[in-house]
Amino acid sequence: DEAETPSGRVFAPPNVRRLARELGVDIASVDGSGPSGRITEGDVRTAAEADESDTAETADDAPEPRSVSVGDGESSVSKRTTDGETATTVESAARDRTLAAPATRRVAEE
Amino acid sequence: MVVGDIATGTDVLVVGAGPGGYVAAIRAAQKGLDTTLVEKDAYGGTCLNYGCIPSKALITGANLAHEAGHAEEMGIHADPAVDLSAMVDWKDGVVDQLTGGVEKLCKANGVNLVEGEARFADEHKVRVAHGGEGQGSESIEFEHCIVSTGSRPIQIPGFEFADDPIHDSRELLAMDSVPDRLLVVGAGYIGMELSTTYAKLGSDVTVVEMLDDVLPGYEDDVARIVRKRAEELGIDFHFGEGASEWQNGPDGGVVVTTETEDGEESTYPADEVLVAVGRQPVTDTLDLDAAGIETTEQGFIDTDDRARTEQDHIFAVGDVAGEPMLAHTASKEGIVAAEVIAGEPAALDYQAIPAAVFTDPEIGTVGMTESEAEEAGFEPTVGQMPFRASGRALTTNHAEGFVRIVADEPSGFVLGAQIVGPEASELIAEIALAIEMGATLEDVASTIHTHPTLAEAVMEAAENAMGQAIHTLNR
Amino acid sequence: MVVGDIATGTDVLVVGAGPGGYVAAIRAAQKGLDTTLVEKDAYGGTCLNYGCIPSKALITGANLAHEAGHAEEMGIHADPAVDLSAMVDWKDGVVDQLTGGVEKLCKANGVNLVEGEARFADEHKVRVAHGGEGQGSESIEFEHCIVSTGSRPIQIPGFEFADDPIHDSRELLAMDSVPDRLLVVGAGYIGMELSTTYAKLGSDVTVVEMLDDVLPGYEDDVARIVRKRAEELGIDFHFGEGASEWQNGPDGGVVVTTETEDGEESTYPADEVLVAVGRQPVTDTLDLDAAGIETTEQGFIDTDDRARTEQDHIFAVGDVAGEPMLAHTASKEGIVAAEVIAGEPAALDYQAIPAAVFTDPEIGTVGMTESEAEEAGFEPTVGQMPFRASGRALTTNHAEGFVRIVADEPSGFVLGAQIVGPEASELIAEIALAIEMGATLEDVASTIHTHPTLAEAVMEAAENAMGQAIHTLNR
Ligand SMILES: Cc1cc2nc3c(=O)[nH]c(=O)nc-3n(C[C@H](O)[C@H](O)[C@H](O)COP(=O)(O)OP(=O)(O)OC[C@H]3O[C@@H](n4cnc5c(N)ncnc54)[C@H](O)[C@@H]3O)c2cc1C
Ligand SMILES: Cc1cc2nc3c(=O)[nH]c(=O)nc-3n(C[C@H](O)[C@H](O)[C@H](O)COP(=O)(O)OP(=O)(O)OC[C@H]3O[C@@H](n4cnc5c(N)ncnc54)[C@H](O)[C@@H]3O)c2cc1C
Repeated sequence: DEAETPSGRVFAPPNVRRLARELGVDIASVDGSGPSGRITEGDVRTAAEADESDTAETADDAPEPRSVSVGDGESSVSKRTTDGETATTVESAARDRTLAAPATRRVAEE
Repeated sequence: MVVGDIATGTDVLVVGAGPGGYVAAIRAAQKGLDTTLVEKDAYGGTCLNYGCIPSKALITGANLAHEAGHAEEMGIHADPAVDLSAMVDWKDGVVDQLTGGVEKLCKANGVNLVEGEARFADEHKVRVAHGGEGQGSESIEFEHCIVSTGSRPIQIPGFEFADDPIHDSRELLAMDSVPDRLLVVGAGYIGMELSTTYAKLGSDVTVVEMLDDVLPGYEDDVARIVRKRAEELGIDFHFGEGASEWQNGPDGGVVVTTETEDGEESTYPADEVLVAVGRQPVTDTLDLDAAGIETTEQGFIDTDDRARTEQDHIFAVGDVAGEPMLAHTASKEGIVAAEVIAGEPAALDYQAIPAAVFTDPEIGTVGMTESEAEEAGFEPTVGQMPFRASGRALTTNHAEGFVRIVADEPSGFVLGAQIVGPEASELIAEIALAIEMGATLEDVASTIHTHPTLAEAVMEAAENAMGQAIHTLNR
Repeated sequence: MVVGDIATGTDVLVVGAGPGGYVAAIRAAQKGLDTTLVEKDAYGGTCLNYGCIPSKALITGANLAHEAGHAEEMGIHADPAVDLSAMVDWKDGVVDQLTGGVEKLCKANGVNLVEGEARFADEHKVRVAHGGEGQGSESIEFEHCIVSTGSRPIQIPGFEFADDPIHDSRELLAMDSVPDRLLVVGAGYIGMELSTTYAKLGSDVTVVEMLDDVLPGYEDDVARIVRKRAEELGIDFHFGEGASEWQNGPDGGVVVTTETEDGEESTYPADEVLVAVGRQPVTDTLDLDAAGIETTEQGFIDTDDRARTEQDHIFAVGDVAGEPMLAHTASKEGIVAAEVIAGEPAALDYQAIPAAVFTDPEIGTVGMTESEAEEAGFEPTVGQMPFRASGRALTTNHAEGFVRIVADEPSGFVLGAQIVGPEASELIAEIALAIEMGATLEDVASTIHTHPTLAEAVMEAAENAMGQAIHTLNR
């Protein structure tokens, strides 16, 4: 039931937008699974996997490698990459804590 | 006119018109439910009449007078004179405006207002005794009931609020003049807000507290900043002492005796005494057993995550439903109760309740502390930004304190924050939203924050936790 | 010691140490890049030395003095005397603390600091002329360069800043005494912040503005509240008039002549004149063509979403890169430029830039207005909460203005907000986060907000947009 988002506006948190660039995913073409179609980390990872099995082509939004001699020889990109687990629950927590926004929780409730 | 015992019926009966009750009543009416709100004293409850609002109004006044009198450093020379009874009048005007607003909003939303004191007659009926002129009483039958009768200050043995020099917070917010010497029993948030206020207004303030620091429940480094500032304002603290009795003093005032655990006694002269050692629920005047509801030993009513009591059709919200006893928790619970009654999928499923203390500086907290996060099984990482590195804080001439943000290291999820400093009560709102949204440190750090604002310190604390702060050295 | 023309090399050369440049340099160094920062005048740039920080410091001072002198209603009687030169000294102390901090932070992060004025020699080299004692110059070769040379005030014909009574904002922030009569040319945010400040300090302020209201670019109802308050403070506005010339007046001051579009002239006597009609980029002193970079007609440097100029290895950030000319945009662009150089997937992909005006009351805005949302193809819904219905606002005795939130009706996504009122600059932070997170109205409305705070008005505005506000009547 999602209408096209006007003016190419993307509704995704900053960390998800960054992840999309990192994985070479064109976030404007990702289907969001959150409330009103908000794009989650999981949506971007799914899109990246689909891209990969499709072609090895990267979106034009992908970061260009730059010829710089970075101090430790490794960009922090790889360090930042998290494991594949979804963003909605933190399994490390002993407490059953749901990290989902109010609107998400209400949708689940219904 | 004497009203006899007439019986009326209602879908939703709300007992008590504080921030729990009036909000519940308005929301229930908005959902199309026939709603009746019974209040025995004043619309807005403790919060609007004797608590949050009056205290914050006097804090504003005291701050302004004190700051203007201590701004030579900024080139401002003033020697403000404070007329406390005029300040209290101004405060009363603010209260009237708000309580009048509550009454109007209730009516505009179609809530039936009944004045009087309610007691349960059975599981589906209350009797409301009308005070004052009209006298008499009426019975109201209900499908659903929301109990929101709030709390009252706890008395300590030997210190009766009925006695002239012994005051609860309500009385201290309605004084005619600034006492020369004020003794405050209890250094919790109410005691600390009021001692700071009166110290700024010119009282010699002494605080006695059983525990060993101010603001029990807050982390040491948070409480310390507030205590230090209070000491700078001339407040004299005595920890580890409980007030045991008082007598009339030789000079017209009183002498209060305190006792340590070991039985060591001290005496303090004072003109007025504030006892602020906590609050207890108002549930003993409700005949709750007639409704089939038991209370805890301390008098609280147990509720589930829909604000429901052991009786499915009776809800309890606000101070009667236990800690945290805060106005915004009361309102949230009231909204959930009303929506559940309306058949909606509402629940008390919030992740974090923010809280503020309006001391100097203010405190704002939300979610978990570092050690709570650890106990909960997270791997916490912490970022901090001192306000003395904040341009905005320096320009306001209030640069004490810090923003601390707590997050889960592997996932980056924001779990909590402790802010002590200027506008801490406002700044905490952003982090509450971050927690509810499941935002990560990166999300907070990447959001552009206006320069120069105190809110930049929130962003900077998130960056600090990520090891990439600009305005502080990263650990 | 005379330094000859020695040549050094660096990975990243940053030209200009304002909030664009110093932040870029620190982040580049944090990423392990060999970084050199050249500054010809003062660390912190316009923002810390002559702009954001000094203006906000004087606003604090003026507010305190003015409020304390106008608080009889609250029972406070004071008649504050202001020593402006002492206030300016205090402000200078704040500035020194911050600029000293910037220098320290640069060094601590390993940034090489070079004092002098840089000009491009070719696409990979600048020459830095050292001013003052040392004289001489040096060449610096770079792999990457970040241009962050900021902006300067625009002069209008006939009004030279070199002339004694004609001032730019920088001079007006460093006066010895409060002028009796101040004429301000331009009612943009700088003109309005400073006229309000001086009106509160006691000047008779006259503002002439070519357009027909204050604060062009802001919505009518936002600008109106600020203008009304300014008028209450005694500021005299003349719209539709441009300053055309000035002459010495008979009484020792000056007389400024203005002209309408139709050629109608008026004259205004004054003691000091502030010209605040806008700022232009500092790009004409850089020999940019030697680097192969063209500027726009107005002198700005075009950049892409990585802050890159037409030369892939040269970046431009801050005021030189065009509107919005704000310190926090400069810093964000600086961070992105540094991270892109470090090979990271950074981009200027923010959804909204918040902005604040520190008038009385303050303005805070972020994202889209209702009409902008409509133009962008959304179906906007709007919610509003007036501060006069906010308990916290009333207790601060500042209850003018409102919070307005703009969202997309079908999806509920928050698109923007306009706040005018107390602490608007701080309150806007929460909505900026909401927009970046893709939060819906429900997310904001369901987040518990501390009572009593101004931030509750944000929640209430969201509820109002959803047709379920408690403290306002829903439309
Ligand atoms: C000095 C002070 C400062 C405070 N500051 C803050 C603050 O800054 N922030 C914050 O969040 N909280 C603050 N609080 C706490 C806050 O006031 C309470 O948490 C809040 O009022 C609880 O709301 P409530 O609706 O549960 O009860 P109340 O506000 O206590 O309202 C209960 C209402 O029920 C009525 N009532 C009781 N019994 C009956 C009956 N049988 N029939 C009919 N009516 C009845 C009472 O008359 C009262 O009006 C403060 C409290 C005090 C004392
Ligand atoms: C009165 C006033 C109030 C303001 N208030 C606010 C506010 O509240 N909030 C806000 O966001 N913005 C505010 N601004 C705007 C803000 O100051 C600018 O947007 C910001 O400073 C831009 O940062 P920048 O790094 O691009 O440039 P600048 O801060 O201008 O810094 C540029 C630096 O480059 C140096 N430089 C220039 N050329 C060379 C060269 N060739 N070699 C070496 N060094 C060079 C300059 O000396 C200067 O230090 C205000 C501005 C003014 C004037």
